Amino acid sequence: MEALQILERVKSRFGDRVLEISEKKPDPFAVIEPGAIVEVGRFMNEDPELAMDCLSNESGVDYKDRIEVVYHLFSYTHRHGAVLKVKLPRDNPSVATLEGVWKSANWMEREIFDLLGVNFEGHSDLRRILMPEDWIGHPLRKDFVEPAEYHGISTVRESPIVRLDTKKK
Amino acid sequence: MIAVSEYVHNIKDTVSTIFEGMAVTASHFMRKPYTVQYPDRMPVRVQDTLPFRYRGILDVDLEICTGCLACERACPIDCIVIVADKDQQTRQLLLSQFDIDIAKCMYCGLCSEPCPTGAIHHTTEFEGADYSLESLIRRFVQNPVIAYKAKKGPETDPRIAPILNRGMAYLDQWAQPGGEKPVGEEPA
Amino acid sequence: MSTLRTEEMTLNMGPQHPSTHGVLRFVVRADGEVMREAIPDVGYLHRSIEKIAEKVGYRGFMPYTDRVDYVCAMFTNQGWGMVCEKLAGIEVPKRGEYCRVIAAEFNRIASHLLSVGAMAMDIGAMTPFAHVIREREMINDLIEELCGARLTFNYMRIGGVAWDLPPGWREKALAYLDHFNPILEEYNALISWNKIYVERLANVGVITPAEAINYNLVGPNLRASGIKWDIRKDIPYSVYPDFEFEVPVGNGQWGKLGDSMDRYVVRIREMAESSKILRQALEKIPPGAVLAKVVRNFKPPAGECQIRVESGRGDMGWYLVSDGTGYPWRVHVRTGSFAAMGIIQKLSAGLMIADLVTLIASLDVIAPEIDR
Amino acid sequence: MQTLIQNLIASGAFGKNPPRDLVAAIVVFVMSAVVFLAVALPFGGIVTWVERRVWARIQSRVGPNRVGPQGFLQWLADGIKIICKEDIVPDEADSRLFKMAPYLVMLAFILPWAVMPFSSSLILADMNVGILYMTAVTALTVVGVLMAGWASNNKWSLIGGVRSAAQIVSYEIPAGLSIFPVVLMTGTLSMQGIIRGQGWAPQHWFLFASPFTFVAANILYMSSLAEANRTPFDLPEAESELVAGFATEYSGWRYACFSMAEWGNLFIVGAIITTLFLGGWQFPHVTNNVVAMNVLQVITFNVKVLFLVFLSMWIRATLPRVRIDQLMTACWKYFVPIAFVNMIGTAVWVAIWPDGNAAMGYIMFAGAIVIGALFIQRVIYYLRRSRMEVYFNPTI
Repeated sequence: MEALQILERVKSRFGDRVLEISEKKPDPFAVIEPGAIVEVGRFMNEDPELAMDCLSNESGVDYKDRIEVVYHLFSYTHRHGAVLKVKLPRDNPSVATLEGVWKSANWMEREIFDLLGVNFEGHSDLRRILMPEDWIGHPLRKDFVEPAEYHGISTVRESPIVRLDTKKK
Repeated sequence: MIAVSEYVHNIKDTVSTIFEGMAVTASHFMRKPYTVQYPDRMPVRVQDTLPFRYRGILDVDLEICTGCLACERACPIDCIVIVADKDQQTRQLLLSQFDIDIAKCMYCGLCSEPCPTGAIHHTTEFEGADYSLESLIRRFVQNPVIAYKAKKGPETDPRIAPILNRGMAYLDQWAQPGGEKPVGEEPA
Repeated sequence: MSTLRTEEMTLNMGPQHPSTHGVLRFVVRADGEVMREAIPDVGYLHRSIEKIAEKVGYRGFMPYTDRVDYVCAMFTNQGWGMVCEKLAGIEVPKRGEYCRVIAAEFNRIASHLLSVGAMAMDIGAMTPFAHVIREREMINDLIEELCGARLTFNYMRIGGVAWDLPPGWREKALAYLDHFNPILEEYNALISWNKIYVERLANVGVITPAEAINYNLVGPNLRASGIKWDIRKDIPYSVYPDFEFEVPVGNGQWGKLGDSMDRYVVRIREMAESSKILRQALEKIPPGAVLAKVVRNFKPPAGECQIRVESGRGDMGWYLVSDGTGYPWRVHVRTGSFAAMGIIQKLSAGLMIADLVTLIASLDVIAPEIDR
Repeated sequence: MQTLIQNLIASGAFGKNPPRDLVAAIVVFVMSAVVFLAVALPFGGIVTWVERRVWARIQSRVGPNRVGPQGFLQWLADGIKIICKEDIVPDEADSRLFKMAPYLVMLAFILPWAVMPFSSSLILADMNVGILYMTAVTALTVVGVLMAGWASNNKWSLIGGVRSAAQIVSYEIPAGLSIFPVVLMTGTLSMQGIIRGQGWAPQHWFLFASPFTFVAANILYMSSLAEANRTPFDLPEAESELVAGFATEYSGWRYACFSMAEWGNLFIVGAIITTLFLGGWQFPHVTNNVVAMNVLQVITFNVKVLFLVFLSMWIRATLPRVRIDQLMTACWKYFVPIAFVNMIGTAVWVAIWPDGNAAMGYIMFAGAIVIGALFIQRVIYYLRRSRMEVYFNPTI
């Protein structure tokens, strides 16, 4: 099935909870209401027509005014894929976890929580995965300022080359 | 209890596979070792055996450097620092600083790609160990020098011509975007 | 008789441990030799390559993609090149695609060699690892002559490859392939069919097909569980349709389907397939340009897209969001090892400590790919 | 030894009529000091150099060739380096046990040398319970290794120590059972007696006396490999899992004791099997000059032992390591039952042919030659397929 047909099918099934479908050239996607993501995911997983049995890639993107979580679903039986998106506010982004439907979401959601600060409700073991446990802030956010030092180890190393300023006058 | 046949099969399997494995290792007794005795018992210096495109420590021929700062912009880690500004009286570009921090350089080759004359290029030298971090910054300009001005026709100055040819030969190695390059011709 | 009070041991395996490939740490709750649970703790090699991409721009990011998976760096180069080409709609010339496939397949053989050798070393046989390094050394020499570097290649560019095949390289590569097949067979005789080796690998860490898909295992780990899925065949990209090769799938010949021995054997067979592809690619390479005409400061149109490349450790998803400027807005790489790590905790219950080492080696997990 | 002391006293080296037992004590003390300092310790070192060269050759590399001619003094350099290193005792470690462990393991390496039959008259103590003493003493390593594992207060060492205790104790049984067939055939436990029961030619060796003793020899070899912690049973210090097992916390001289004992045990394993199955120092009677005969006998004994030591190095380079439960299954489900069958088989064999069946010796020897030919044919097959250039010169 073509990507757009899949999204149309989901739209027909969920109606207004699918906010919009965009046909942008390389990969069309559907924006889903944050509250409905688990039902949509469960439907796409169990529906024999779609049979999306694998959450291939889940990434978080920080646009200046909102944070988006992008789900790339894929089906090994029908060999087709679809892209879902969820738009979250920047101050306290939180969405339900998809760990119940696809186990692979566990680690990917922990990474998004760690690097972007998106809180996944119902996640079995939501703690930082890549950064140290006591790290402050979320590095992949656009407004993240890297701390000068961490536990006394400086994170800044000026370049040893000194640029000559030859502006005589 | 596992069946007697499986019991015997296990023993036979173990013995035959160990027999095969020992035969393979025995055949290795009669083979020439593959390793070379770097650094001192080498028939020829390693640096000379490396291929032409080997990306070793950077080297700059200042005679043909036009001071266009293409390499400084291309370097993702900003480890090249060049100061080249127009001298008011003689209206000529003066190169007063050209430093490369080879400690930070990751030898990716992105700087030697855009250089118009092939001035900055990789050598096959890789032994960069040194006693002080300071000496890891290769300074190519001692006293300010006038930047090279590319002429229309072939290079006349006998001193600069061979260097320019070498530089252009190095550039030929790079695939020209879209250019049809016949396979197989290799500069001397 | 009052039962003897036994106590569980909490062992700290890693991050400096000889057999966790790279800096990986497992907090192992073990009862004597048998493990209750092994909780992985990653992040020691996190350089946040995705944040660097936002600072260095499209062209400058290519050398960083080598660092995402330094064991088979050609695939990450290819992935980054393809995602930019797909977004900007650039058409790579045929010879450029052939050069990419040749370099990538050589690198797949080198990556599988290292993973297979490291697994033999983890199980205690020193010699196979030395033989593997010797073969890998020959491939490194070939690639060094092709692109100038042995590990972090930075060979590919957006729109093609940086260099054409040097003269005489084709014959050297074909000579290596003739030498490689008997060596692979000899390697199998030495260790792969060895009864002790098979006994150590069979029925260890069995992953059923449904679990493999649900945990999003990819590449050899997925094929070992019996699912015939290879991006090169099923979502054909680049010039892979021009070559015939089969996709080796695990068949549970040594123990249950999807155990460590199947993953090991799938990698061995994939090496033979890759050398088949290489032979065909080296014969059928067309003349012509290897790099499409791409403007120097590359600015793709705003938008987003994702591509999947069949890397040494399974299909690697590159997701790129661009806002029209010269710097990517967001890059996300979902690598094979990251997906494979998710399943270790579930599989580790009931295994012995020696089996945890085997399981890590059979899933071919390396630290830079997990932490990026 | 007694004959040696008699003619020493007769030759008047110690004055007119010296006190006999004082002279005997001095001679035994000097002999054992010589054997310990001149043979056991240097052997423990040289074998490390030989093993690294053999390994390197198998792994198509070169191995140590810089210290001394062809790297021969490498082991001396390692020894001096390791002695100069500071030997640390971890503070939470149980220091008394920690310090005792290496000496116990060293003891287990030194004591068997007392009954080592180098030649017909050159043996430190020709006890009539020689082989029993040998097996009893080699079991001492268990105590040392367990102490080391427990005392270094490191979980990994504890696992290493417990694994090795289980391994050595359980492999004593098949080793012991495989010695019975030889004792049944010769009727004596003394090392010299066993050797005198065999002829110098291969068909008179107990290895080829009957199929049962042939299998018993293999089982004894495999189980003594297990007792010496050699691959495929080197679980206690499995590099890839337990870093260095029970010896992780040790450094300096104490670590040297452990590694000396481990490599030295190879000689003892080789010596036991040469005495029991390969005809020990038996040599055809070419000259009746006693000293020359003794020298020839010492040479044959050492050649046989060194071949077995080389074989264990070769096995270590080829085979992977077994898991702890497979180790136990191999011992209790495969080695012990077969060892029992061998024992009963030999008992029946000795009942039917009290002084051994010569024809069977020839048949078994011929069978061994056929296996050897088959092996060489496989080696040539691999050599030809790999098309690498053949190169015999060991030096590089």
